[in-house]
Amino acid sequence: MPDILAVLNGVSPAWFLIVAGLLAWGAPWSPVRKALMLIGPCFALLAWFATHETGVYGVIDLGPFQLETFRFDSLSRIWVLVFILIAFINGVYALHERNRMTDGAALIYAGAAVGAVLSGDLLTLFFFWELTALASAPLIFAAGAPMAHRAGLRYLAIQVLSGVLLLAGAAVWASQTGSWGCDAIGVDSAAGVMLLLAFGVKAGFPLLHMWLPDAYPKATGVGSVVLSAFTTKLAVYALARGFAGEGALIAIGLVMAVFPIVFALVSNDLRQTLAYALINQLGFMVVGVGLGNELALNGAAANAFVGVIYMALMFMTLGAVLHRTGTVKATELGGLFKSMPVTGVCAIIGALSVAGVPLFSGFVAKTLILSGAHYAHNDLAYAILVYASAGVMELSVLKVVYCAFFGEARHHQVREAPQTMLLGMALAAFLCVYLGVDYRALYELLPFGIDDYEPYKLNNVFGQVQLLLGGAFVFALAVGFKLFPLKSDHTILDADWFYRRLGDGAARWGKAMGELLVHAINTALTAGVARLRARLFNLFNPAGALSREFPSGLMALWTAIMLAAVLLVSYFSPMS
Amino acid sequence: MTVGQWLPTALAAHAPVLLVAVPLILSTPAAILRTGRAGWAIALSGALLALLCAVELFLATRADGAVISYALGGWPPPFGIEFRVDGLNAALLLLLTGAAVLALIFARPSVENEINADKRSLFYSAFLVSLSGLAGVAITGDAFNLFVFLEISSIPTYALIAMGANRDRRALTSAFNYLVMGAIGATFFVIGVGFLYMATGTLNMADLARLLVDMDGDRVVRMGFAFILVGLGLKAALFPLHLWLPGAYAYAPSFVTVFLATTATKVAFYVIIRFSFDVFAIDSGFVVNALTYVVTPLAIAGMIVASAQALFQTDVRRLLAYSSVAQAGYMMLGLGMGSQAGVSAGVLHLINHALMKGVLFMALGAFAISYGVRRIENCKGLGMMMPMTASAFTLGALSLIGVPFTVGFISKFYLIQAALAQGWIFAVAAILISSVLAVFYCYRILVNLWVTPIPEGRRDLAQPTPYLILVPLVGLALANLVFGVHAAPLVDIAETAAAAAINAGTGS
Amino acid sequence: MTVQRDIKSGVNPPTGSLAERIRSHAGLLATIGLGVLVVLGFGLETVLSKNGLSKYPDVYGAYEVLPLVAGVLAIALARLLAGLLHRPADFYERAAGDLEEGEDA
Amino acid sequence: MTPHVVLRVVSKLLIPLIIVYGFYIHFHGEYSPGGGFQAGVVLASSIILYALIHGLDAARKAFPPYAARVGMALGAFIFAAVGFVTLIFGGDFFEYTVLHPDVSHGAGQHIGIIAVEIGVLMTVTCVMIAIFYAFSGRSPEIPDGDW
Repeated sequence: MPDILAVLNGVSPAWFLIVAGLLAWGAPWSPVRKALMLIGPCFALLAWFATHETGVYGVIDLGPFQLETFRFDSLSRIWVLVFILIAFINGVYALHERNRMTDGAALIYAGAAVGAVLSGDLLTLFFFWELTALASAPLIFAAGAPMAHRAGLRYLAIQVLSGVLLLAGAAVWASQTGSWGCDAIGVDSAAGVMLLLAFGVKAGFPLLHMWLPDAYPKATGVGSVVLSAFTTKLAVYALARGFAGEGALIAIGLVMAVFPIVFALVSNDLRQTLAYALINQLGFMVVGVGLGNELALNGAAANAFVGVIYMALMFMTLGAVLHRTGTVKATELGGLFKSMPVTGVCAIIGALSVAGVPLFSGFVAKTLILSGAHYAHNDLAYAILVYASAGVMELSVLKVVYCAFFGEARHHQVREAPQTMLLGMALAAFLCVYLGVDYRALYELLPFGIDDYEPYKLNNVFGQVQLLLGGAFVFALAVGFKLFPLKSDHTILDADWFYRRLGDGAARWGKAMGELLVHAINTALTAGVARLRARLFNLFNPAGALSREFPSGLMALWTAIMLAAVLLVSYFSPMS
Repeated sequence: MTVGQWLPTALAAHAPVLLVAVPLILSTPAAILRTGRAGWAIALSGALLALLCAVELFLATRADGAVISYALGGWPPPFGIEFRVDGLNAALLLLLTGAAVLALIFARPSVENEINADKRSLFYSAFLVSLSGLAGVAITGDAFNLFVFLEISSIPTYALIAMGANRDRRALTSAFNYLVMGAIGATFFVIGVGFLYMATGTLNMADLARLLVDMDGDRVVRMGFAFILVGLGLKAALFPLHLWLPGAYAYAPSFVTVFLATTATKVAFYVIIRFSFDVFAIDSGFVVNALTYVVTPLAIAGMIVASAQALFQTDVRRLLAYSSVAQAGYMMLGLGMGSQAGVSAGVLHLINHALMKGVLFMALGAFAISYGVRRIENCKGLGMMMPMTASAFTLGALSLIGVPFTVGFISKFYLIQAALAQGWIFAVAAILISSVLAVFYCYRILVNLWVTPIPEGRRDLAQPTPYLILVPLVGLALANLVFGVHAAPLVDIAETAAAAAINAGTGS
Repeated sequence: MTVQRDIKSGVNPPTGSLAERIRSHAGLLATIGLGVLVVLGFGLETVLSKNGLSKYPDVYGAYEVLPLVAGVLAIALARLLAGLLHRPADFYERAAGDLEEGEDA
Repeated sequence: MTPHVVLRVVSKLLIPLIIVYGFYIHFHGEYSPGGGFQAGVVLASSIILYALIHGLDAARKAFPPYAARVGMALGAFIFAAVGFVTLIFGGDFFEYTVLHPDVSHGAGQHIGIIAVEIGVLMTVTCVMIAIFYAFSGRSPEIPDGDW
């Protein structure tokens, strides 16, 4: 065993996942793909363990610049570990599914996310950044419906745009500083702002977040699990790398923590509710990054770690529900706990983790960020986070659990989820509980050492429990008095209206106007040569095939115009 | 004259002229012979010999600032016709002949599929003449001789495009369109050369460069420049003078499209570089102004508008043709910067674009042979049916988008760097917008290739892809990857070429 | 294991096991239980510590009330939002042309 | 064509004259205005005249299209071959002086130019004729109903 570890030392775990993904993509036999989905993460995990020393490995020399593909340090290793873990858990969870496209895509996606975290320079980051976009899109397409297709296209467009922004920002950054390094950047320069926007798109900054609740609910059941895990957490990592301690992030994060709550309450699609809850989670992490002190950064890292697991768990339970009932709409579900008890228990564990109940993983992570806000003497941030954390996040996850598993029973004659799905969920649920109890294991992974921090202090636990009880009480009252906004199946407009309706309308209008304009110009330009054109048309027109060809006359005119332009410019140029 | 390290000295000494003359003389037996196979063999051997000469010349010019001059008929340069090879056109000649060889390997199955048996040997003959003409354009050091070679290369090209009429009669109108446009372009060029001759009394390009240094204010010279730039811009499909190109690429036989897309506009582009930077002094105000205020805006407009046009095409080859116009915009943009870094990036993109469009059009040719596929929606499921070809196509498309580890990324990267050095943020923005558009139009094809299932009944039509297509196709696709990771050789070539273009003009 | 009800008689059975009665009123019981716990919590806090049993000694006041206020606020806002931004479920699909007239999602 | 006796007789008189005049232009091209190009057009015009008077089929018999094709290629071949011959003689491409030792009178130049011009003549003649055949012999490939 030590021999193997020695060999793997310094080999980026990303390659194992990506190679396994490529093989799985090409493999026509389902068992082989399933095996790859389990073996790939195992090898990646081995490589993670094998690399003891922090440092830069896997440097590719490209002549003009060097690509650092494996920068292993205290910040990156925790992200890599959780990405590998979730790839494995997803491998177990997805064992029942027979879809060649999603198997390979999920692995490549995981590998790309790991690679992006491990990249030491902006170019490598860009490469893996775009790879995550490209590899994740099939997870949405695989759902098959035209809606999913369109949502996937929108998702892909936004993700690729983020990558383009990243590349542009990186290029400007490099031209200003002469370095492609992926280190602290700051928003003092235009490059910094571009990079912040690039990261912000993936991190779901307010008004840039719309792809998240748009695309995730339309992915396949398995796909949404993977989607929830990687992209956004990767963005948080990038922010922690480049913009730690950036004051603007606190405000952005607070908005992110608060506004999705309302949307989560009213959206009827439970996966969309979860997507909003995910944005709220991200808000916490962004605040943590913005605060920038060691405690808060630790909190962001810890939150990312446990957040990946419990959000994946929540999506897994909904995936199981979707698998059995074919829907995740709040208005069509209810009372499933009787028929799917194990899934229900897992969902409850996930919800308790999300809410941050003591003894569950959410608690030990979230309390770090709250402490960070407190020690930074940022009372407003603290108050808002408390509001967002205990009180209302609970509303959203409680809603998911209540609507799906309790409440009024609808007529779903369903069986318990498949064994493999249950196993995957159980693994994640175990981690949720284990990390909440044995929190030292989590804290040891954090980028900054915090041996003296103790989450389970009486006042801390008591206060948290009080918060949660209050939130639950309000929820119970609201449900009891039928005040909870759960009336019908509907769509709630969000920022995506701006491009799905306004932008769409503007594009259609622009296209129509543009066509009119081109038509008018063409008519005006070709009036003089219309006769020649008609003659040519008569001569060379086999059944109107020429209609889409441009006549030479138009082009001759262009040539003359261009000649005139060059002549004018060169005629009036000064002598050198 | 530099003694070659590659061919025997007797041949090496005459390599410049052999490069042009061998395809020309071999075109005659190809025209007389009746069988397509023999024509193909002759054409291939002609292209191979030309490639050998090009390699020889390329190696000989690797030394710093080395220039090979060959006086035709023994008449010394300012009076006689001179063939002149430096770092700039040595690279182009290598690209040209290399592309010809690869395209010819691909040609046999493709031509047998698309051209009538009795026309095949004539087809190869025309191709050889065209190759000879293009090589002549690239190699000659005499401005009027360049015009002659331009015509020699163009006329067979019109015929080659018209051969596509077997499959689609629109090839005829396209060829005619191209003929009219090509004639206009060549005429403009020769008018410009006439003006220069009037002003300086010489046709030799090196001599012109020497004389023009002091004639900055001469309006006749400026007229000449304008005509030459526009005439060549037409040949190089500079937006908006590109209207001939989509039809020509879309309806020509596959092999012709592969060859044209990789070489023809590139050669015209080379001539623009040669004239703008070498013959005319780049420090003349009117050259810089024309490049900055006319070529650059048009290049940017082309990058964006042509990409957008590509987005709406339904015919795959037309789509790629519009993309070629956009890519020509990238090269023009590099040129428009007027800096050495810009020209170097432009030349790099020229080479890289040949690599990626070669792959793309070849793969389309393979699809067309196996399934008669022309339209985007007909590509459905081809990823499963022809995995090798579809993978190569995908690689080419990724390269076109500019994904890292492909050549497309390298040249865009250098182009962006050159633009930044110039402080042209708008150019960077244009490159990025165009790249995003490229993502979308490539995506349209790739989704059909890989994601959508195979339509009913197509599986029964399956034919194996001929090895003669697979070999050059996979080779080119790998080249996209290899030079994307190990970019140093191509970058070096491009930088040498740019140095040759710019330093030669400053009187050295 | 649903509760058997005597439909013919038109009335619920007056007696039943305790478990069944709890089950049929689970929601109400849970609400009451939660309310009691919340009140108890505040009481305990007031009794046990001078400054309130706050997480941090220097943070005063019963910020634990926040979730109650916030919850009410959020629900009110959500109802408002639902009223304002409410659209049919297939709003975007119809606009994008995925669905034709008279077709269901 | 039978009624046009005058035309037939005159053309039979004229055609040899045109051909001779063509060759005259050709061989004078070396030191006075003229040369293979112009001569080729004149030669081709004789065949075209023949075709106009006696009909296309007769012209095709007299000068088969296949000959035109071969002639075109052969002309180009001769042109390029001269260059290769000078290479073989040890000169540069088209360096005619090496063709003949009498340098002072430029004998090599004479030989070279005449040879090259013969190639040009053949090609131009044949191309002109081939173009004429192609246009005059063309029948509509697409039936009228298909347009």
